Amino acid sequence: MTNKQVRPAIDRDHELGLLRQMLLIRRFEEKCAELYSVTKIRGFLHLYIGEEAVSVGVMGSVAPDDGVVSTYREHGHALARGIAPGAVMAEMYGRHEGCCRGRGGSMHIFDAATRFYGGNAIVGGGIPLAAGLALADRMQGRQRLTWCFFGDGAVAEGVFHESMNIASLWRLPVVFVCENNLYAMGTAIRYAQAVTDLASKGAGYAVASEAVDGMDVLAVEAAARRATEQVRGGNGPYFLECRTYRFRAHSMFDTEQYRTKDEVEEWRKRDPITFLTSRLKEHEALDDAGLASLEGSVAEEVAAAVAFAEGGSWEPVEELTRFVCSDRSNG
Amino acid sequence: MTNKQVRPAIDRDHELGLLRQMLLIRRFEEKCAELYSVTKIRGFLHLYIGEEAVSVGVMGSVAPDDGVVSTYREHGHALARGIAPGAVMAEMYGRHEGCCRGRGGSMHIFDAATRFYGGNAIVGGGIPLAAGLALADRMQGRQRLTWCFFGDGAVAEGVFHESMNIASLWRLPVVFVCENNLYAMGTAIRYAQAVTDLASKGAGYAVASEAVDGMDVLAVEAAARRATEQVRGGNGPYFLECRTYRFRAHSMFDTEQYRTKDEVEEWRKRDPITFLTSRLKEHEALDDAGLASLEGSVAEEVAAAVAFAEGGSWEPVEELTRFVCSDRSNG
Amino acid sequence: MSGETKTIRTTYREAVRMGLCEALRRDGRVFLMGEDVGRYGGCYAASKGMLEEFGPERVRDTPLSELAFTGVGIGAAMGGMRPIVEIMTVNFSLLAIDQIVNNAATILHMSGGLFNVPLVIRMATGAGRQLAAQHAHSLEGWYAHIPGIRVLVPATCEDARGMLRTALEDPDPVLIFENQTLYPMEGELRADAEAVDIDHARVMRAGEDVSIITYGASLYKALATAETLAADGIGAEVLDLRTLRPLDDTAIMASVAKTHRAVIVDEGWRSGGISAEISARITEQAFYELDAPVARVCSAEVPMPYARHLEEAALPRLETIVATVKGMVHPHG
Amino acid sequence: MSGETKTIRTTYREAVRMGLCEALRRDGRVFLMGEDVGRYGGCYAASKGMLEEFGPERVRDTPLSELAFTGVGIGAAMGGMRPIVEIMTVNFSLLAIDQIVNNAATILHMSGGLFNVPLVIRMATGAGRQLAAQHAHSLEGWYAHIPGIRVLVPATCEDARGMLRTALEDPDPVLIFENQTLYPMEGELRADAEAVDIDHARVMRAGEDVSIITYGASLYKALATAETLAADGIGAEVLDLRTLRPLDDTAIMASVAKTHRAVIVDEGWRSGGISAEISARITEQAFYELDAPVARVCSAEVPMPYARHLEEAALPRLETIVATVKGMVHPHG
Ligand SMILES: Cc1ncc(C[n+]2csc(CCOP(=O)(O)OP(=O)(O)O)c2C)c(N)n1
Ligand SMILES: Cc1ncc(C[n+]2csc(CCOP(=O)(O)OP(=O)(O)O)c2C)c(N)n1
Ligand SMILES: [Mg+2]
Ligand SMILES: [Mg+2]
Repeated sequence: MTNKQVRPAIDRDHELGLLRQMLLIRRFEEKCAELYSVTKIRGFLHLYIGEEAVSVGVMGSVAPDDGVVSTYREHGHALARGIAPGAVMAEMYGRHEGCCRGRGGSMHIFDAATRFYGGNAIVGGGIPLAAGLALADRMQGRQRLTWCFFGDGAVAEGVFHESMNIASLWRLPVVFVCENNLYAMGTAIRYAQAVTDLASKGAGYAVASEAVDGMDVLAVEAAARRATEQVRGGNGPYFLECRTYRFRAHSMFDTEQYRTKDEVEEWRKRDPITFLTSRLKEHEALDDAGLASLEGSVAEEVAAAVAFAEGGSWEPVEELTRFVCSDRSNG
Repeated sequence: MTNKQVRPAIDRDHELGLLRQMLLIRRFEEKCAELYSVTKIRGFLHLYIGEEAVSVGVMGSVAPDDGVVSTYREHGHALARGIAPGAVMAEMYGRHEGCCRGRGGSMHIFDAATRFYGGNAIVGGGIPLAAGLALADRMQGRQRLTWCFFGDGAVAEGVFHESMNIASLWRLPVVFVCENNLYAMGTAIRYAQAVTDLASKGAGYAVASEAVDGMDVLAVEAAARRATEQVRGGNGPYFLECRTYRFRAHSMFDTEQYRTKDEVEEWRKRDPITFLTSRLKEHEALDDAGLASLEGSVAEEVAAAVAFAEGGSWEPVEELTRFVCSDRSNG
Repeated sequence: MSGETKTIRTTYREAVRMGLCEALRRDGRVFLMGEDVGRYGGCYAASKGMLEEFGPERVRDTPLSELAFTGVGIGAAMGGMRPIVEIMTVNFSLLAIDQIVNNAATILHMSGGLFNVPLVIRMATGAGRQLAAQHAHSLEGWYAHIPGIRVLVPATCEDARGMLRTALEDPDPVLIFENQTLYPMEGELRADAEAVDIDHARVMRAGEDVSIITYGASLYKALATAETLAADGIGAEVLDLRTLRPLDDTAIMASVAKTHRAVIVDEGWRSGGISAEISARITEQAFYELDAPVARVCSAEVPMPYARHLEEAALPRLETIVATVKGMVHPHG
Repeated sequence: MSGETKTIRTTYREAVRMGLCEALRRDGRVFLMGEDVGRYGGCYAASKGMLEEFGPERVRDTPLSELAFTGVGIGAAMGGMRPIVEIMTVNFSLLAIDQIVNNAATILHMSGGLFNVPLVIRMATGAGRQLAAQHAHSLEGWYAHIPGIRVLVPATCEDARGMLRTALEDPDPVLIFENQTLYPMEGELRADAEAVDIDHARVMRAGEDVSIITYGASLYKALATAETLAADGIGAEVLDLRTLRPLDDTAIMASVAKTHRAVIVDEGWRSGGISAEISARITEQAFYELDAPVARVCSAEVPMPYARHLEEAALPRLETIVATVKGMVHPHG
């Protein structure tokens, strides 16, 4: 991995903020898993637990008017981007009050205010959309960036290759963030990629690339800043590989036959939340009481989200065929 | 370009054979262009003129039981592979006696005896077929190779990337031969590829690669031999970029607005046929009389092919829906 | 301006080009993107000269990456542009179909109405030029199966120009299929073009005895059939569908209510083509109006062969349409 | 062996698995290839344990490269193997459709019969599990538009096992669509499995008053409908199509000739779905047998919504089928 920097001096408030965001994602998703088991949430549910440092580290560099394109494993991206947890939870309940009125569910979180363009359940399906959003910005002379998240598995899809080439050729302001958690569902990266050093793939498209420790939120933050500078400078896209791990199963149906408990345990030792907590404690920026109060406030926020979802209503069945075409008055 | 060797000592008979093959392709296609203008040949017609050194140079290394997968610009591949010119010409006439009974035409030449798997009119469409043929060989413990031709344009297609990765991952015995003639229809490579050094793309898939002067049949031959050694050794695929140029328009509809006459003229100076002829003359292995007799025999062969096509019959209209499914007796 | 409408004589190809140029002139957000649209001038010369007028940013040559550049079009549309993506032919659109079906057609709905995709995708379609099985698909009727997209099939010069404009005003994805045999066709066009209506089919010839329902290049076969039938005293009404999704049921049923017989002609494969849908709808909505079963004349169910006589045999033929009509109508007089 | 046929009780999922295992045991040329078929055991657990029995060469995990690995399957089939390509779900098959339509379906014809493609492609299809718009397509009827491929839709455990075997004996490409809601379904199976016939539809319940024509998971809705209707004295015949291309016209028309009324039920979108084709064929081949217009019950034309109540509203419902039948039949007695 490139560019691993000397650990910066502590920035208490900032780092406590990062910790809180990671905790929010973690607790939110633990709640989702619970709710899934009592069938409040249905369909597919893909948890981000273990990978929180990536979205939280990256989102610090995402400017308010930047765009984000995500995957079906996007609760972490959505929350770190600032979408209201209640709107996300209500969506997973299938409520009218959900951010997509219950039509999208867990895999399709969208939000206009934060320019969050989904939630895409086709692996790699969002990659060209990100390039297109960036093209629109470029053609309209806007300075904003588009951030595109996808997994290691998506790198095998042809659309990754086509989109990297186009983005580079046209010098589009996109940051490609590859969340390499070493598995695509049950397929380890060594069975899916002839070259497992994904960051090295940028060279084939003249795209500046780096790999970063995705369990270290500060390292991710620094890398995202470097990406921003590069891309805002008009030098075309950036490819950022974040090496991470999912602690939980791929989805709620996965029996995890394809990896060992030991391997998971090894990675759990590098839990990004524990990592940052320890650092803050070492620097006496956080004590047990402080952590407990942080956890308390996060728990409240999650509970409020659940309450919001529980209190929601159902979209009337008469509206079933709405949004197949735009309401023409919107046209 | 890598591996350009010291020019080997002359091997008269062999090189005269190469020259004859290139001449056959050239004269055959000149005839095709004529026949197209009088509507004997119809549909799309893509000429290979200027690129003859590639197919002729490569085919010398293609063993009798190797497979070949080609493109819509495949007359050169078909003839160099040894498919009867009459069968190819009759196919372009749409005759029952054509190698595909007139159902394929210029873009879909197939031949069972030489394991020639088409003629594919979808850019990049043949690339995974080649990997599949190679997989079949590997699984059945056969030592033969599959040779896969495609253009520089095809490298932008996702399927190229997916297939290279799979072929490398599974160590499949395929030689990928990229005929880089600098244009995909009217789009120059610099407008289509962020990295125009195509051979460098092999690195992203751990595929051994090289670029070779595609106007020099002997250089291509040597490179194909290196590819063969590598692939037959069980080291997985090889990516061979042949740098070449098409002297004629993309197809018969092309008005060639996208390149200058000067550029074409510059490349014509490197005509592979002139190049080899000069070399043979320099070494006194060929004189004007010898050349004339070569041309004469080639002209006869082309004339015979045309006569064969002219004398052919039409597939009965009642057979229209045959070959949608296999004749069940073949099953 | 004077009150009378000036018309000009032009070709379908030129009408498409005029539509494109006008669109780019009218709205700075519109741009054309696709393989060889710029330096080559378009593989059917439909964008000839546009690179010179609008520059390479707005007449944008793409690499051979159908899937990605279609997705780029969707993204650009969501980002505030009005892209016209040209997929050279419908045959290659199969490489891009995931983006069309899974993104363009669904995002408005999945997002609960938050994001619409004002994208126009144009492509050439159809057979008849001896291009063989991989270059001769007629899949516009197939695309019409997909909710969330609109499917236009301009058959006339006027529609070739005008439908593009209407499509660009649509907030949702629109696919336009131009039959490749039509490009050289000559026709009349109003000089002061406007957006054309795309919600309605059009009666191209009135008749009392049978409705020939069709679209695209088959329209001209249908009109020729009607001419032939007229000589035998059979009055054929010819309906140009113009839009395959959504179908104009009202127009179809009005014609059937008048003639009581319907023949549908399309160049797609018969099974599961748009003709099947039209037949099913007539059964559902006008069954008791029918004096004879609805008939279809479509392409033979075979990958298109190269040889001319075989391709001709595979496509719907005038004689077949005539025979089909005669089989169901008793001529007047 | 004794004369009586032993049957075993099993699930659809297990029937698929048995079919796969038997195929790999029977013929060394057969192998299974797809995403997560090996180490994961198949995303629907249909290949659980197969990696252990057959090894990673014959139960081959692929990268996420639907287009290429489908093409690899075509190449391997031409190279003498008998590949079973698993595309995880029909939704992702849109990425591979170019290889299916432009290569698998055409090579035999384009090559004038020189090369056939003995390839089987399996995929899960269908909605009903709240997976939303990109994971709920029912496109098997859409695929049935394509000449050169065969489309199978096993609805029973017996067919789930047996059709695979028959498909592997076919010299040409066969697509098998397994409705994902069926995997946990229990059913009976002959212990000594054989290849099943795939050329004929099957009457699953006889009746005199109306034909309910359907396939796949909808079969069970149709049977439940028939049960409900029986209580009202209406005899519904239920036909399981089993193969969508080619359709068994003879069986369809035989049933319609008996009942004089037909309702077609399928989970695809209505416009241009397989139901339209069946309706059109009934019109063409049995028009004068009909006592009422052919009716269709299909999915609402909307990208599938996530919320349960909306998904249920979008899919064909028992009550709708019952109401449709009642609307066209006057009950006995
Ligand atoms: C095109 C496509 N193929 C297959 C799937 C099924 N699928 C869903 S997630 C997944 C694994 C993706 O892995 P990766 O890109 O590494 O992301 P991760 O789940 O690890 O975050 C697969 C195979 C899909 N959704 N889309
Ligand atoms: C998938 C696809 N897209 C577009 C086309 C139209 N087309 C035919 S040949 C060609 C250019 C291909 O260029 P290249 O691969 O460099 O091969 P060359 O023609 O130069 O030999 C194009 C765009 C096609 N046949 N297939
Ligand atoms: Mg992963
Ligand atoms: Mg080229």
